[in-house]
Amino acid sequence: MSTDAVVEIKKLNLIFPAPDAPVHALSDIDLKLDAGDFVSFIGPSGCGKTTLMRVIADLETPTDGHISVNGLSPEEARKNRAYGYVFQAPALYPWRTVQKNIMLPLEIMGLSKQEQRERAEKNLALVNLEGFEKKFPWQLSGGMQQRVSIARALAVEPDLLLMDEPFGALDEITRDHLNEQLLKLWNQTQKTVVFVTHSIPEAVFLSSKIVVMSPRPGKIIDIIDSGLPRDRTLDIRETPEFLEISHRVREGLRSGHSYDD
Amino acid sequence: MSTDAVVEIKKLNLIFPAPDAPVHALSDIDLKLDAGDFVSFIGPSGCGKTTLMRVIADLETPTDGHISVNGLSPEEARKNRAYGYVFQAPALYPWRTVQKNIMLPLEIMGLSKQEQRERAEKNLALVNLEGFEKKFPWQLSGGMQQRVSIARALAVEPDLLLMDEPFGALDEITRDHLNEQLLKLWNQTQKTVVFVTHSIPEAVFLSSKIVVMSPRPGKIIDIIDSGLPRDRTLDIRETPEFLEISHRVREGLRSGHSYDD
Amino acid sequence: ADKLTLQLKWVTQAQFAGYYVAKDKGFYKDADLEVTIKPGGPDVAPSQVIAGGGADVVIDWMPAALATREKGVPLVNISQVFAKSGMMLTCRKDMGVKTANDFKGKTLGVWFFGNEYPFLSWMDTLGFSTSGSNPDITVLKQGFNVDPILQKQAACVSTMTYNEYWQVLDAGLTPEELTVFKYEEQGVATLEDGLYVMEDSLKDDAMVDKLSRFVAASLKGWEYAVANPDEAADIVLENDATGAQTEKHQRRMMREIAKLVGTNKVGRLDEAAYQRTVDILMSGKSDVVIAKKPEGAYTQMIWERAQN
Amino acid sequence: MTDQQTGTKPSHWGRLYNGQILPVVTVILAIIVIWYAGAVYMNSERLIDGYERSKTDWEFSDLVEDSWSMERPILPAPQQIIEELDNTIIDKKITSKRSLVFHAWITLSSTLLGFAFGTLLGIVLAVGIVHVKTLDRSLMPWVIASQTIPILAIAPMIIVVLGHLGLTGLVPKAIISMYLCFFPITIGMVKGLRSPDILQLDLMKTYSASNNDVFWKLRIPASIPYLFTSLKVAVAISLVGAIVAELPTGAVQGLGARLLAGSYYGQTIQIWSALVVASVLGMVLVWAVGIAEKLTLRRMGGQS
Amino acid sequence: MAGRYDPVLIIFMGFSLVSFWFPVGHDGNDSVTWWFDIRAGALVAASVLIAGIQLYFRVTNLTFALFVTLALILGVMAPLLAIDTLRTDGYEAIGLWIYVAGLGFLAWRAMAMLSKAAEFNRLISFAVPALFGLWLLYLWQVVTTGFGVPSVLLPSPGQIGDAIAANGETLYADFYQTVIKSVLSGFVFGCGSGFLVAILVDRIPFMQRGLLPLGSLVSAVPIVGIAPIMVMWFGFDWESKAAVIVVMTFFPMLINTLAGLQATGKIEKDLMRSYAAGYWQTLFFVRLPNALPFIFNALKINSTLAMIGAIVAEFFGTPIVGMGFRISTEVGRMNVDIVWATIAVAAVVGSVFYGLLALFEKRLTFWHASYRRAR
Ligand SMILES: Nc1ncnc2c1ncn2[C@@H]1O[C@H](COP(=O)(O)OP(=O)(O)OP(=O)(O)O)[C@@H](O)[C@H]1O
Ligand SMILES: Nc1ncnc2c1ncn2[C@@H]1O[C@H](COP(=O)(O)OP(=O)(O)OP(=O)(O)O)[C@@H](O)[C@H]1O
Ligand SMILES: Cc1ncc(C[n+]2csc(CCO)c2C)c(N)n1
Ligand SMILES: [Mg+2]
Ligand SMILES: [Mg+2]
Repeated sequence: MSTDAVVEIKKLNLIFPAPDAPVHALSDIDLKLDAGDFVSFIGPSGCGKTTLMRVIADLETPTDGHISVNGLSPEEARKNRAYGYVFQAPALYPWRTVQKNIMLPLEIMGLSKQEQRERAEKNLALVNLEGFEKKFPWQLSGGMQQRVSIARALAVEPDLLLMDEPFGALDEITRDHLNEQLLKLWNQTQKTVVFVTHSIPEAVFLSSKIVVMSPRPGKIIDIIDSGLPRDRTLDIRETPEFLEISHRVREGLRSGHSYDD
Repeated sequence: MSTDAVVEIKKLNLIFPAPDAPVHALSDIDLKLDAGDFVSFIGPSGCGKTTLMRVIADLETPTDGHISVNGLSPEEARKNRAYGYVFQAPALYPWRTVQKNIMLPLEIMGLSKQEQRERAEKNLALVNLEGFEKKFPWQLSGGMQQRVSIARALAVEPDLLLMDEPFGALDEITRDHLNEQLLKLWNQTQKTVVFVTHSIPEAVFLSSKIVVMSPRPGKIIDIIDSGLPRDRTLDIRETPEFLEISHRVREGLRSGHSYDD
Repeated sequence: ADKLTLQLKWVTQAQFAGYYVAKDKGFYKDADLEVTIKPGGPDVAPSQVIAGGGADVVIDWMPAALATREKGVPLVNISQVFAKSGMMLTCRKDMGVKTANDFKGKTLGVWFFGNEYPFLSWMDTLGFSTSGSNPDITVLKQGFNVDPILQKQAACVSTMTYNEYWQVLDAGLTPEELTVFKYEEQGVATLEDGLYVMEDSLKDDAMVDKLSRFVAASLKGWEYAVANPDEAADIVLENDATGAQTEKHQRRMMREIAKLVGTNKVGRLDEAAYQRTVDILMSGKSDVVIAKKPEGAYTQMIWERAQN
Repeated sequence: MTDQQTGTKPSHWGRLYNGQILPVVTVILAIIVIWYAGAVYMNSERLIDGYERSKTDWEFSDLVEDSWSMERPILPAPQQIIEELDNTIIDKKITSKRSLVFHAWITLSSTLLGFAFGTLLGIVLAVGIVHVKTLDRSLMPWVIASQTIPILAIAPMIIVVLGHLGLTGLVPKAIISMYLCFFPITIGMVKGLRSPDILQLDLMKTYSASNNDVFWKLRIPASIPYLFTSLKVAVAISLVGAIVAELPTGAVQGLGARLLAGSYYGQTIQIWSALVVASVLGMVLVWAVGIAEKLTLRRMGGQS
Repeated sequence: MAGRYDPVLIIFMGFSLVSFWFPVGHDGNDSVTWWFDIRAGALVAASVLIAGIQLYFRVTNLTFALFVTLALILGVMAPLLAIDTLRTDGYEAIGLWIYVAGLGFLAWRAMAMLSKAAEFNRLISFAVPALFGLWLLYLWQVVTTGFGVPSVLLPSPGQIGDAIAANGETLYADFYQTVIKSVLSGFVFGCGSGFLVAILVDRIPFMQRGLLPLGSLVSAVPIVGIAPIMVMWFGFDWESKAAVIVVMTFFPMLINTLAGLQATGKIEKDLMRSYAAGYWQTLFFVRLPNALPFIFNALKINSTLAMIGAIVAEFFGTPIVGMGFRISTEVGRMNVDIVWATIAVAAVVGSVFYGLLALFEKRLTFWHASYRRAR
């Protein structure tokens, strides 16, 4: 196993058993993610992106195949607190205020109260939610809840960041802003980011590697290594390289899709 | 009051009381939606789109101001089953299968079993979920749940359709597909659709009227009547009219936004 | 002072006046004893309490004591305070019970908890069946009070001469409207309140001495109570922690109790009465209380030592 | 409620209607009326029987009057109970054996101790069952079986055995009360501790949180609605337990002893007044738990 | 159990080995050790040996689980032999009791291994509680006979078993009277009325504020107080017992149903509102399903309360049949074995009742988080 592979997956399959019809969610997945990669999963709804992410996070056990995270089993990696995870749904605890929700993982990691508060403050500012510290989740709009959940994962400051459609519920401008912030963070800290999105421009703009998937059974149909510089601004979206990659992603998506129109 | 105004709102305000700091979610809203309009609300996260929609649906009571739906109070309109609502979250009942979830409003309306089953089948096919009738919500991916919730609202076949970010969790291709289906439906049946989205192209592509909002306090800053023909295809997205409207929406959004970058 | 615990069979009432008097008047203290009196209640089985080590001496009825003895807990009667039985069956004339033959087809209230044996034995002698699919008599396990007869749910209920009978009268029925059958008069009486200890305590000389002093002091209390019924009733009232008893009832009870205690050789077990009790308990047709003739179930030695 | 009309102007009547006082008063009034009628109905049989035996002429008004003033009624009239309560609560010194306040205090103290023990035991068992699979499989059926043992049957033995171990007075009664009241708490807490949904648990897993953290930061908060519901039931049951436990201890002091003594001497009014005091005590306890619930939920950001 | 040596087994082996050094009883003349009977010594040695083998291999599959269970079965027989032939109370038998304490650890380990195996095997999943129960009965047997506890205080399981065998007919008649007549009807009426009043209270908020405080009033009425009154009102037979059960079960159902009805989330209710669903539709389609976990809690609590209620109510006057009657009279007759036989019947009936409810619950609330366990 190569030393700097953060995630290495070989011939992995996952079948959800069901009395009526078992769902073959992941089929023969082979994938290697290196340290410092920014990887996007893209693919039609229900193709297994979330499931694959959950396998990496040791929240789902593959039916067969091999997977290692940081050279360890996913379980050991999880126990080492190797990653931070932004779920597709906000998953905030309704009995905690916004601030307390963000402090939850920090409490568990045993940081000092002071440190917890500082990090919560910093990350709330990052997602532009200053002033909402004392609100409870049900007092927030859908997009605001999603941003709290992003702030919560960032506050952990993990080396591996798993993000499942984090910006799905956000408007274009907020989204651009957060895209830039995330890119800056990635660039500065050399984190590895695994990202799910439905937006092709977003995927291309952010990623160093794009994984295109097709559904039922969930398969990887293309892996694109982006040649764009690590250090990008939003303007890059107008360049031909960018458009070319976008095109390749779109083609991949279309070929794997079940709508034949 | 004009006869064919489906929704008429005058000087409407809504303040969420809170012990720490009350939130002025809607401020002096004036709006008139005509029968057959396809209206999109667009605006930054937390600006009050959902709240405005909930006011129309009589799920939230305004603090002051006037509102009528179909010439009636929102409550009367609701009791007449004037609308169908797709919530921002899927809101499926975990003890019902996909099919039963779609049949729920039909049961309440007292349709025959036969009719219920037919409509469920038709709308499941529309959102491309044939074969998942017997699954429970927790066995579906996020996007699939969202599509079930869309199918559920469509099955009601209401004259007024309220949709809160219905396609947020869907990939581009599925989204385009559903955009077209929705447009076809709208065009054929003369429904009135109120729609929330964060995607400017989507808003411009679908709408006959675009309402741009700004946050804290939630205000309408621009109302754009689109001159595009009712009868559109995806190609329209390349036309200069389209780009012009998009530009105007983006400008409106930017001006109302709190990120000053 | 030597410590000693006495477990009563029932709640604090004049039925146990002798012991309260002995305690209150200092008779126990004079005998160098420190006696704790534990009141009982409807689900306190004194024999069980003594088997579990909860008391040194208990007051129980002989059927229960003999049954316990046969079950391997060797209880011994050291003094029989009540010479006569106070149990009776009280019936309503207006429900058609004038003689014992009228029982047939009626509903009768009976106390169970080991107190039903004399009744069953009596019915046996009368030739009435009480169980089976079509019994001559419907038996009711009656609760703690006499409501069934007041509400005409039963034609007869069990009463004690000193207690429940008066409650029937208090409720408005008159003696003329009632027929009473005293077990004592029907020849089916079994011995009631007596003092019992574990056989082991009789092997220890110090304990024997202590018990004799206790019996002597208790009997002195009884004599005093019988002689001064009103004062005794007042003493009982003072010791009633529930505060539920009334003076009228306790004074009346004390007078009736006095009739059961007997006049000569107070506290000495009458062997003939013992024999009769054993015979009744062994004669049961349906189910016998005791199968073997008990050996060593009583001793007169303590009573005798208490006399000097 | 789905269709609650909001935004009506608050009038005096509206405020009364929506307040606590008027509804309670209305219901109490209704109960009192039914009660008086019931007293006539229930007591009449015995009274008529009495009239006939003594051959007195009677009219309905006599019957009504007499049925509200019998000495040993089947159902005493409210004012008789109030008179008795006045007698035993207001007129007696609270240290007197004849004061119901004294007896209520005795019962209350074992109730509270038993409730505390029961809550502790109930939660500890639930925690064990939720966390240790072996306990879930082995213990749960026996916890259930334990509850099917009629406590009154074994209470005397418990008292004897505990007495042997030197435990007398308050503690044995509290233990019996605990025996009855831990069960609803165990049942409710097992359900409650298992109520966090998978996503909420997964979040904890991603933090590789210790069982301890999952317990305190997720399972406990999620179980709060179940906990308080159980506590309300349990506190009522623990009072019943404390009263039951007073019987085999020799029925010396406490409301249970009063009930029993009253029952034994056919003193209906005395039974009823003890019952009323016990019920009011129960109500106050349940109400107190309810207040604690409200405060807790408010602190947890309860959605109105 | 992965990795390290299993401390539980080590404790068992330690206790067992120590027990060889102490007397296990008195044969009339002398204190003797396990070797008073070669079979007893061999059984103890065998159990230690098996534990040692398991300790060495550290495998946790079903085969080894059964293997450890075998050690337990062999192990428990030695104390039985000793108690049969020796005097074993007090310090004279200290070795015996040390060994029995050690067996507790072995039993724990056997159950833990079996419950792990039970995930894949339904039969085994029944074996675990059974084993636990048998272990409790065994302890009870060994302690009561070993220490010579008088049967009027606590009979041994053996004696109770004999009593059950000898009194089958009576026990059945009692069961019929108490369970079939009183408990079932009282349970149905009590839970039913609690449920209906909860709906009423929920429907009419005026009632909620008026009735609810009074509902707890009913709940706090102690059985000992109402039982005699119910007997007065409803007569001696099962009707009065059913009435007591109704009063007892009413409140838990009321409270739980109300709490359950509050458990529906905002958005779920909003959805129904958007359909202009009426009160009853919202109730049936959303609020009741959400309330089911709470309602089942109440049913479970009530199933045991109903048994207790019926039995206790029978203390206050009954026809001469019924489980409560049996218990209260046989205590007075010092037939404590029959008392416990009746209690055993009550426990079995109550557990079966409860088990059926749990089964139903699983059927109806399969979607609740408590059943959709993450691994
Ligand atoms: N129940 C509530 N109580 C208090 N404040 C609320 C409540 N619901 C919403 N708000 C506040 O009202 C504002 C508008 O919320 P709304 O949900 O309408 O936003 P939105 O435009 O739909 O945003 P998004 O795009 O993120 O869904 C937000 O600031 C939010 O915090
Ligand atoms: N717990 C489960 N039980 C059974 N089937 C499941 C379960 N979770 C997911 N699936 C199935 O696995 C497939 C992949 O689901 P997954 O959530 O990974 O999709 P996804 O790519 O994340 O889709 P989306 O973009 O809509 O979120 C789907 O067909 C879904 O029905
Ligand atoms: C459960 C129960 N056990 C015994 C008796 C009978 N009894 C024994 S002593 C005594 C006191 C007499 O005043 C009475 C009544 C009963 N009634 N209920
Ligand atoms: Mg997904
Ligand atoms: Mg919204």
